[in-house]
Amino acid sequence: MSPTPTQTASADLTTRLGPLTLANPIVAASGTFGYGDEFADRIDLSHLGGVVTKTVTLLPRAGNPPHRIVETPAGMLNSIGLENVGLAAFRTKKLPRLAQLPCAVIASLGGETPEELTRLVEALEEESGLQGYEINFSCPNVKAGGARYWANAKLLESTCASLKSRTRRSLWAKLSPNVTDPAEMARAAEAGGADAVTLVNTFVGTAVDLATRSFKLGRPTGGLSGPAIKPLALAQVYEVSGAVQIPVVGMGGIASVDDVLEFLLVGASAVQVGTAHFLTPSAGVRLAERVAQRLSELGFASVHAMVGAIGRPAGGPIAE
Amino acid sequence: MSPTPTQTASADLTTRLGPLTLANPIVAASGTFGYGDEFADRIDLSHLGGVVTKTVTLLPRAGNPPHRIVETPAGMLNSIGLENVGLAAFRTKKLPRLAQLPCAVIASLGGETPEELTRLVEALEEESGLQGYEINFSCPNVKAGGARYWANAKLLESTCASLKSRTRRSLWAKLSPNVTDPAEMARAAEAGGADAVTLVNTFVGTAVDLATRSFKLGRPTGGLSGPAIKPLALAQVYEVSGAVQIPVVGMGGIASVDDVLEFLLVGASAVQVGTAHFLTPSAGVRLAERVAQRLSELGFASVHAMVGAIGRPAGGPIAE
Amino acid sequence: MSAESTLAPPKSSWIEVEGGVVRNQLLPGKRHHYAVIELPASFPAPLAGQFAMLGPSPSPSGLLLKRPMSVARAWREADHLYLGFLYTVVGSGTQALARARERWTVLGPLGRGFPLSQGPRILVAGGRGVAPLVLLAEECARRGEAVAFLNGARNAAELIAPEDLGAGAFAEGSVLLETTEDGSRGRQGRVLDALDDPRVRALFAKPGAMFYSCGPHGLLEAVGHAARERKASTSVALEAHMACGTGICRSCVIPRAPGAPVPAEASNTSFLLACLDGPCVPADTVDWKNAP
Amino acid sequence: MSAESTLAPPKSSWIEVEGGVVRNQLLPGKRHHYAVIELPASFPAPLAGQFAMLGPSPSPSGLLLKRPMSVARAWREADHLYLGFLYTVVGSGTQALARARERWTVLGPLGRGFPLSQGPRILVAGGRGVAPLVLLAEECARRGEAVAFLNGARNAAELIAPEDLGAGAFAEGSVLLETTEDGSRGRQGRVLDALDDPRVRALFAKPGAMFYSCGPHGLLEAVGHAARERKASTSVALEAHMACGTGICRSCVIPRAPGAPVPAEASNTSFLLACLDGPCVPADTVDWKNAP
Ligand SMILES: Cc1cc2nc3c(=O)[nH]c(=O)nc-3n(C[C@H](O)[C@H](O)[C@H](O)COP(=O)(O)OP(=O)(O)OC[C@H]3O[C@@H](n4cnc5c(N)ncnc54)[C@H](O)[C@@H]3O)c2cc1C
Ligand SMILES: Cc1cc2nc3c(=O)[nH]c(=O)nc-3n(C[C@H](O)[C@H](O)[C@H](O)COP(=O)(O)OP(=O)(O)OC[C@H]3O[C@@H](n4cnc5c(N)ncnc54)[C@H](O)[C@@H]3O)c2cc1C
Ligand SMILES: Cc1cc2nc3c(=O)[nH]c(=O)nc-3n(C[C@H](O)[C@H](O)[C@H](O)COP(=O)(O)O)c2cc1C
Ligand SMILES: Cc1cc2nc3c(=O)[nH]c(=O)nc-3n(C[C@H](O)[C@H](O)[C@H](O)COP(=O)(O)O)c2cc1C
Ligand code: FES
Ligand code: FES
Repeated sequence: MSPTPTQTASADLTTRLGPLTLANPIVAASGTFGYGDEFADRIDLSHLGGVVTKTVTLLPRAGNPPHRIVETPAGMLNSIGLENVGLAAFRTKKLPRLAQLPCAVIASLGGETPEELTRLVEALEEESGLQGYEINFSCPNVKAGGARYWANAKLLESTCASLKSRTRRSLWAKLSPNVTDPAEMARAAEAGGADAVTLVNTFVGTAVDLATRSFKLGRPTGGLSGPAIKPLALAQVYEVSGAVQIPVVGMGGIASVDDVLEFLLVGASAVQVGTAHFLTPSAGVRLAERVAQRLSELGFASVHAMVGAIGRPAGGPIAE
Repeated sequence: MSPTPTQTASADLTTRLGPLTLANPIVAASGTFGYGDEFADRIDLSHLGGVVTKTVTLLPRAGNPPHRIVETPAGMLNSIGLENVGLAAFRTKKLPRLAQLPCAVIASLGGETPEELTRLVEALEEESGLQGYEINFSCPNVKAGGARYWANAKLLESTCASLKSRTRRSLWAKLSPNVTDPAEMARAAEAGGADAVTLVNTFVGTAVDLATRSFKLGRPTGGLSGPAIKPLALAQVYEVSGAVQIPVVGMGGIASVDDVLEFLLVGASAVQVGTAHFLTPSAGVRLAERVAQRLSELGFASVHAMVGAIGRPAGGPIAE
Repeated sequence: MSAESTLAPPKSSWIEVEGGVVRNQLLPGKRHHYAVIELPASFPAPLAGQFAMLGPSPSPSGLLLKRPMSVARAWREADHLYLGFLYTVVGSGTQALARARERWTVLGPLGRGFPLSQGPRILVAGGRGVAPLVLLAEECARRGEAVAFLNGARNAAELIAPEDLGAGAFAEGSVLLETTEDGSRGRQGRVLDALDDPRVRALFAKPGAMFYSCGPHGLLEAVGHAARERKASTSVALEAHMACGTGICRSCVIPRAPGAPVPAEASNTSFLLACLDGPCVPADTVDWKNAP
Repeated sequence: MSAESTLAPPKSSWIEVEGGVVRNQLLPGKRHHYAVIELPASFPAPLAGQFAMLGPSPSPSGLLLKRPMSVARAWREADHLYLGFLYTVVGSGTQALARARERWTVLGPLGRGFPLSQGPRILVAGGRGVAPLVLLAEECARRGEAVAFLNGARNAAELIAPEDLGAGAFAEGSVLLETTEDGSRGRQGRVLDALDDPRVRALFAKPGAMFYSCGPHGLLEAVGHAARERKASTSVALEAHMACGTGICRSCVIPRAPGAPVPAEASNTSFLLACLDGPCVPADTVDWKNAP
């Protein structure tokens, strides 16, 4: 049963994320929409709130051996291995085109250490055409702790502080969901001066082939994304948005406009669309086109009014 | 393409879990098969390796308010709230019937503190009819840390040590998957003397209703189970079985005999079947009936031969 | 009256089988579907008020659980048992059922049905809640026992009459009263307004009148009030989100009315289990304020 | 020869549309399906060797990604473009396509097709890899250009001839050679054994001979060897696990041959991207040992 529209006027989509204002709450997620410019001639990106680039590292990375993806029930595992052109080519070949895009552009940055991230930010501060940085804190440190290297509140806080001191742009901390206490990590990022936290990145998972007795991916494990993880992502966004004052950018399995609004309802100020782009490159734009009407149908005058509008019972958020 | 059978003789299903030997590797998971005796007159439980009871606590628990379940893509969320009859009724009403079952019976025990668990084990040591205990270390402590109370390696180790000193029976530690480092938790259980670790319990998740602006469950969050989590469960079983010497009992989304074998391949010594019982109460038994033939088809002479038979590349297991 | 005296004995001889879909289509009002499934004769005949867990076979990959549906019709023919289900597409599970036109998996019969009282019987249907009452009415007709059948819905399109499912005529002396909220069919108003019909009022003069109802929980609560005023007893069919239907998942709880008698063998003193203690229970055993 | 000279220009004018399923059935050998989809005329005509990402519409809830399939046939009729796809059910995605008999979503045409050489053309098909070569053969026939068509499979049931998909006759002077591993149809042996046929051998006497191939990667590698011995060039159609088909997911990588020339604009010096750099690439640009 869909409720009767309570207003016909279109809802206000303006999305404020601390210092940054987006035209609407739909952002293309890192690694799922190329660098952001690939389809600019074919899809009207002015309909998007913004795009986050593929994660860029100091040096080019060839990425992991195939297979790099495998489908699972209502989800997919990927093991791309942070393939990217590296900072230099990003500056010379990608940024000039990205600077032309009719929506906000956030550079996703990955590093194995705080120093690598600092160097990336320092280099990109010399360039124009970016509205912010999203730090991919799931980037594994091969020598120390692998993918768990950044699951360390102190390190997160000091790294955010160091990056924040080097930029006038928005700083988003993209957190790994594979932690005991996502809220603790989010508070650390906030304490370090992040303007927003982004979650979730993919969940560690794997798939195996019985006939060949081997992993289906080129590496033993990969990251799970897609509708299968939406319940997990919603729970983390709900918990984290109750734990920090800075805005939360939510994502994980968004495929429909109702999925978008569910993330807003539990406390996300904006959302990112990832895997859905692989089904159809215009996924994000199509969702963005429908948000205003659906908000109105549900009786919300603006995106802002819906953010965190779900009731928060007393007591901790994690019941079971 | 299915490989040609390499042998026609049926594979050996004997499953050794430290001190305990099961007829086959299929065990019914806690909370998904009642106390274990409900269908004994209808389903031939001698086909199962064993059953784990609903988690029992010192006092009866009424459980959480409805709704207690909601379906999600390829999964389900539950918020049962550890409803159970409590220790006293379990001893007088359930145990006499459980003792008659033609398969191993493992009592699942839940406590908010180590002391509660100690009292449960001490009481049940006076009873016969049980082959072991599975400690549900996802039981939330309402006053201290909620569901994260047990995500503490020191506490896990000391609790296992204290319980082990009080029993001659098998002690399984059932771990929460909602932690940064499952292998660390498993090593702690091993150091405390656990005979096996069981994983995974459910992943924290939620679902919301846009029309009513509320959670679909009676509590804000619940636990995700079913095929959606199989990739996550396989990855945790793979990592943990590489980190401890004691056997791993694996589970999460098992629905087919191939799912069973996938868990063995990545290192589980036995498996548990949970959510699949809700689709059909004979799910576990049906899978057990097919394991031997499928093992033979794949060229394995025994369950034991398949355990951990996947190649383990050098370097850490968690790549992305 | 104790809560127990009106409970049909639990009949838990379910089996799980695959059945051929004989019919599965939208009914003329275009709001509800009706499906007829052909099952082996070994499937136990369901009591009115019992339900089955249903799923398409093969199950589409994203769908996990079966869905509970009341048995609306049941008959034997040749070497088969035929079950009829009246259902509304409200989400992914019912959508999948509507699309599965070849085979369904059926686990049942499940739960406690309606207990057969000796006095007058007043059947109160709200919308698609008519389903189990059609089976009850047919059973009464077979015994030649009259019923009052109060059938209400929001509008004509939503209203399903027993004959829409091919059910036979009621026994002589039966009263059939239709109500729609918008007056597009039968009397305008809510289904319980029909209680003021003189033929229905006459029934409460006799001893042992009993209400049977299925529909939104608000209706079931109202039936409880109406019965209390008329000193009648009740059996109302609960709905709950169910994972298993067989008592092992503990998901289908409905809070017990404060102070309602709790049977000694109850597995939970705070909640009724819709699939084992119900779905058919006396209305006054439920805490309607906190029911979902 | 540089890797680039035999690459067809990238043609990335894909669109995404829904199409009606005109036909979707098991072919007589019962191993492969053939589907014909009716698309709006605005859908760009695909080159031989290009592919499309296909999914059932509506998509079953558990299925996530579309699946890549080579275009096997393409023709315009009335106001429509018709595309034919030859596919084998190997898992959940292809299973879902086989069940979807009303509408498919089609994203395409994608990737680089086969470049049209001037010299003799030797088409080598392994099993269902025949699909893009049927379209290539039809294109050659339309131009009146002869081809050698070496069509191999494990057995007669697996072997699909162009006429099984309704493709027209080859141009005069064409040679069609069928091979099965068990000899149940055509010559017994492996498809490349047919290279010793005198009519085929004669082709390599002329300048500019080129192999076109699609099938298991082992076959494509062997085609590379055969071409090197005969100083012929190659274009082989790669397969890879693809999430997007449009270059944005970076999943469809195939390792480059060590030492193979890497174009200056390559986005990755270690891997080819099957969906953008391919699927049709010269065999000697691939590191077959490390290809999946
Ligand atoms: C004993 C019993 C008998 C039933 N008999 C019938 C019947 O004869 N005909 C019929 O159409 N329906 C009947 N129902 C309700 C039916 O089971 C639900 O409508 C169905 O499970 C919804 O599944 P879905 O996946 O389509 O919807 P979902 O996607 O699961 O949910 C869609 C909407 O329906 C609600 N819903 C889900 N499950 C139930 C439920 N069990 N009861 C009420 N609302 C629910 C959800 O909250 C949501 O708002 C019965 C339920 C029970 C418990
Ligand atoms: C450019 C391109 C063109 C193709 N053209 C055709 C075609 O014309 N006809 C046809 O039948 N198939 C074709 N394929 C292969 C087809 O895409 C796969 O068979 C299909 O994606 C398998 O999906 P599934 O869900 O059914 O199988 P899955 O369940 O995903 O996998 C089943 C088995 O197939 C393997 N597999 C999965 N994807 C591929 C793949 N892309 N290539 C090879 N093996 C795979 C898996 O490893 C697994 O062993 C093509 C692939 C590509 C990349
Ligand atoms: C193929 C693929 C590549 C990805 N690459 C990156 C990346 O480079 N950097 C990053 O921060 N996240 C990356 N992600 C994670 C997504 O941005 C997103 O956090 C995650 O997929 C969950 O959202 P979804 O379910 O909508 O895809 C990638 C995800 C996928 C599926
Ligand atoms: C409804 C439900 C109730 C559960 N109750 C318990 C419980 O009481 N104790 C416990 O240790 N695990 C409990 N579990 C977790 C399962 O035993 C199992 O660890 C989990 O569901 C993953 O396996 P599955 O995907 O096969 O269901 C429950 C799961 C479900 C779905
Ligand atoms: S539905 Fe599972 S206990 Fe009632
Ligand atoms: S399939 Fe996505 S990049 Fe090639």
